[in-house]
Amino acid sequence: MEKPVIYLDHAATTYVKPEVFEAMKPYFIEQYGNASSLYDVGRASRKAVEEARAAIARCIGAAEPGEIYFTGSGTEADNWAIKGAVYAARKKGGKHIITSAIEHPAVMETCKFLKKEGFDVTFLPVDSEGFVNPEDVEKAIRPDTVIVSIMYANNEIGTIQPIKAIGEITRKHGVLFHCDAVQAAGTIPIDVRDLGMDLLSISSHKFYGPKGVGALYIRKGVRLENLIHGGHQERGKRAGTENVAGIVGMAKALELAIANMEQYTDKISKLRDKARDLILSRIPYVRLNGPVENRLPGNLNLSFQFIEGESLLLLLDMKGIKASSGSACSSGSLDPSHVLMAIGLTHEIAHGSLRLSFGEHNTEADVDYLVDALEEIVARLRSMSPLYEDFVKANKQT
Amino acid sequence: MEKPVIYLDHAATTYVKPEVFEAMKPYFIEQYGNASSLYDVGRASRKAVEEARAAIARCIGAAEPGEIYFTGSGTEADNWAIKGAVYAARKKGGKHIITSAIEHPAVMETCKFLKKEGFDVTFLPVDSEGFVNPEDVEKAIRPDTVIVSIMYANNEIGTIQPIKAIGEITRKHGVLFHCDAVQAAGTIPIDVRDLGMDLLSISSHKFYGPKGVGALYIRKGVRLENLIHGGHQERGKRAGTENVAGIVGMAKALELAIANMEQYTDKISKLRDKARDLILSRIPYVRLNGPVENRLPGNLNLSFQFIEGESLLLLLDMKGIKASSGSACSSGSLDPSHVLMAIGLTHEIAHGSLRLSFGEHNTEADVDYLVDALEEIVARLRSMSPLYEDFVKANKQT
Amino acid sequence: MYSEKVMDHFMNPRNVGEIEDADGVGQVGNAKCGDIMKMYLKIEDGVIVDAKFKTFGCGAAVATSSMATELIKGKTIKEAEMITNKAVMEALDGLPPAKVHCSVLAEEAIAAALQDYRARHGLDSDSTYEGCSGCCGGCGRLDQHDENNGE
Amino acid sequence: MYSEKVMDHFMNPRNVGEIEDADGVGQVGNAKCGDIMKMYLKIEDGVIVDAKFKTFGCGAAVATSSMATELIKGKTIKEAEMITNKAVMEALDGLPPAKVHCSVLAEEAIAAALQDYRARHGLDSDSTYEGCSGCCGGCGRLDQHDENNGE
Ligand SMILES: Cc1ncc(COP(=O)(O)O)c(C=O)c1O
Ligand SMILES: Cc1ncc(COP(=O)(O)O)c(C=O)c1O
Repeated sequence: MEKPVIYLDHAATTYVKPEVFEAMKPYFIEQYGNASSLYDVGRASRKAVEEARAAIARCIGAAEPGEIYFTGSGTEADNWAIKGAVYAARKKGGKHIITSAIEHPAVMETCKFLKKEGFDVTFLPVDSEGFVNPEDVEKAIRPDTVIVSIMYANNEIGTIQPIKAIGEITRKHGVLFHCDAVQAAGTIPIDVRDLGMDLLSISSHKFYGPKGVGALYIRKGVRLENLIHGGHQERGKRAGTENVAGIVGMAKALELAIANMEQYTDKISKLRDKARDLILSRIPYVRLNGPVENRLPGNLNLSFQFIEGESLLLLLDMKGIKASSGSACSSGSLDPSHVLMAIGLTHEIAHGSLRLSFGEHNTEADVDYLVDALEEIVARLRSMSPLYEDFVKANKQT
Repeated sequence: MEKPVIYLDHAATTYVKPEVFEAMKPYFIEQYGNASSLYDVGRASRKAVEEARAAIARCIGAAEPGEIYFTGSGTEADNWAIKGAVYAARKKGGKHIITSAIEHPAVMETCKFLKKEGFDVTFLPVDSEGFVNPEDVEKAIRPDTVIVSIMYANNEIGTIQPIKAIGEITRKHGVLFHCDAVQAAGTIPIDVRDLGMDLLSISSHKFYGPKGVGALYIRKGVRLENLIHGGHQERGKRAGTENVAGIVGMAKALELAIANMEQYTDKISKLRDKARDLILSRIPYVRLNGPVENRLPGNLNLSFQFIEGESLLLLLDMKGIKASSGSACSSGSLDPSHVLMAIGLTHEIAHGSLRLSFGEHNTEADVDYLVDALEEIVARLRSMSPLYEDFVKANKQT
Repeated sequence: MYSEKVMDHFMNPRNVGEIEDADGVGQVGNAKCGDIMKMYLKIEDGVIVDAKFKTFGCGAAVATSSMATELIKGKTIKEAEMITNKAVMEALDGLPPAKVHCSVLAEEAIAAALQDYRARHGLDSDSTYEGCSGCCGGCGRLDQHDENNGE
Repeated sequence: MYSEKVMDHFMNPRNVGEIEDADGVGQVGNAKCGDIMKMYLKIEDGVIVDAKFKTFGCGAAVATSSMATELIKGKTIKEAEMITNKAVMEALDGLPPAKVHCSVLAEEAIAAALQDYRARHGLDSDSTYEGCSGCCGGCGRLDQHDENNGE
């Protein structure tokens, strides 16, 4: 029997939807013109790029297409937003950045780099479910604060931040608000104007678009230093020959996502809830990480006590289940997930974490298969865990 | 009769070769895994990325695959090389950059930005054919010089620089050597070790690969500050989920280019020479810009006196011929091409420039068609040019 | 990037050429910026009975020259003086932002030719036209670069 | 990223479990770094007649534990002491750079169990094993992060 493939890592990346791929195809071989060229092969590319820009502007509620700038990734958009803002504000004395303790590395590492460069950074704490308190944002604002960067929804534990309240505060104090919406876009409705945002990052491969393309929304009037200098592309703000096929694919994918959003989130949140309830009822010593409400619909994050995440992932993989973990062993860093640590987990519990993120093709049967597999694997790993042995012995003695 | 399409702008961008597209295809829909993931969908992506890295390393003579880092464009590679080098060297007192007056904006604008940031930049002049004098490089080196950035071959006038001599000088003086090889890669054999290079940029869409992917060669031991901070991709040096399909396409395209290089350059240089000779013999008052020897095989750059480049391009486009110009009107900047100005052209002559860059599908018949079209169009534009009128009148009087 | 009207006037420009015995000739722009317009007027009884042009410049420069000559033919001098660059642009269904300066050049070319006419005929004028100052940063070209070639 | 041998020893680990009446027990690593290895030895006449382990840790930690127990079974104490982390790695056809520390941990677990045996039996030893110092920056883990998850 062939083993099934059950992909439960949509937060890491998605496949390209066939309709999206169809939309991209002409821009590889036939419509290959440089979007900056004068002649008609180039004009077709230019038109495609501008239509994509307008579509994305519509999808996130931007006032004009001209507020959308294409980048090579969500990471580049995050880097540009924050570095661009503080470099542009430096001459006027701006030197302070406010962010949270659970940002994606694209924001976190950018802030750490800027700290080395002499800027001040406040990393706001979060509560045990991963929420930033808007009052903390307000208290942290100083006269030299340039920008507040808080993610829309967390990639590991799914926490959806009180973005609107934060936007009101930044507006009131006249500081810029950047929002990393890479996990939110395509799953949660976004309206940059309603939310009071100045800068917003998205990444195509999180909503069934191609990898290697992202976008930064820059509200009209916001001045950023360029991150990538060179030619006049993207109205002189982001140099480099336009990735026409990628841009077209990204717009198509976001449009599809928005058209089907209700149905999609309904489906994946039902699967997620079912998985959560079954696992928590059938497997002991499991902790749910992140909140129950105000959570990304497809995100489930659990810690299995006494076992380590990479082993869990490998054994799940053997059964065809693709997931991810906040364990240090699978992340390549010495410490387990900074997000799990920030919500107060011990190292040990954090190492035993598993992230399951549901998507389009998952079914109820997948969930049943997953829970059976997990039950077996967790029991097996615990039976070989010295931590579990200690725990059982300690319980016997009392 | 349908009008032909004769694409003569391969230096701007190329289409994706069908074989390249075939190689990319699996990585959109089936092999969509995140190359950083542990499970097998991800491992297939990782494997594809690492094979591409090894292929590119082989193609440019790098000592190890680990010296190749993928980026989102040639422009990003250029930015990273130069900014990364000077930021890393700043603490040790490094503050001087040497480059030429005819670099691509990706290098030029990066240097101008760094100048604003407080670094010193020497823009070396070039001779009337666009050559940098290696002795000038040596003379410009100071104790605080960090990096010399000289392009392999110029994108407008095709001049191939004395890279090897420059590499010997930088090595002798212990300064870094960055080479923008975006126009050279795929057309000229590149051997980074033989040429003494520390850093080299390439861009996929110039050699029949996809747009939106580039690479930077970083010689082992060279330390650069990151340009894009975030996750651990590219061994912690270039964050952002890997554009697997793009990376695979780039490697495939470069491999094909290298396998067919001799045949290809032979073909396009013959077409180029034929076009050059016919145009110069049939149309008066035309100037060849750039050298005859040591020139990119597919590049032809001509100035047609008394006429302006954008008009020329538009009329060529009407006849199905796609080309480009160094005229300000088509570049979006107020001044005509900085390259043409640097080799000593007057504004007037620079405005009347035309760049033709030949490629795979061009034929002898294309050249004949081109020359006929050019002859007619140039005559027409001259007949309505006040500059030509003045010239004719002045000649009559004497 | 150009409207159909612009392309039509570029491909089939009206009134190209010289008028040998013109009553007024004006030339504006310079080769440095890549645009030169020369305008020839034939004027009878205060009415522009013929207009011709020669232009060195981009597609928009040719099209605005062509349209400007069309607009002033048959008009009185006073009427011709009232034709602004905006009127030329509108008649062409608009221009890309980076090309607005071409319509300004067309307006200035008319003004220069009319001034030449007045000078030759010893007529007064309210304002002296000094000629285009050169590269026209002032007319919007500097900060609006949308159609770029940055390959 | 793992060799077939590593995967085999991870999927089908040899000698998992406890030895109730072990002659030496050693535990190294800590939960902070995500790896704990506990090793049980049965020793008769200076020969390791049985070895079992329990491990909390990644795939490589399990595989190196499994391989280490295989390697020392039937060996004398002296021979067992000579087994280095390199021998464990080689027996597994290598480990990714980021996982080399796991083989070090396996070597240390053997050392710790043997030390426990000596201590219980009042035997001397040249060097006292102090236990793993904790997060093993020293064993190469800190600077070699090749297989990363930065999504
Ligand atoms: C010499 C040179 N350098 C750099 C670049 C930038 O490459 P890209 O547009 O792919 O970023 C180009 C072409 O665009 C080029 O010709
Ligand atoms: C919240 C968040 N921000 C930023 C990124 C970076 O996106 P990319 O890898 O496309 O650069 C990701 C995912 O990778 C993410 O989940």
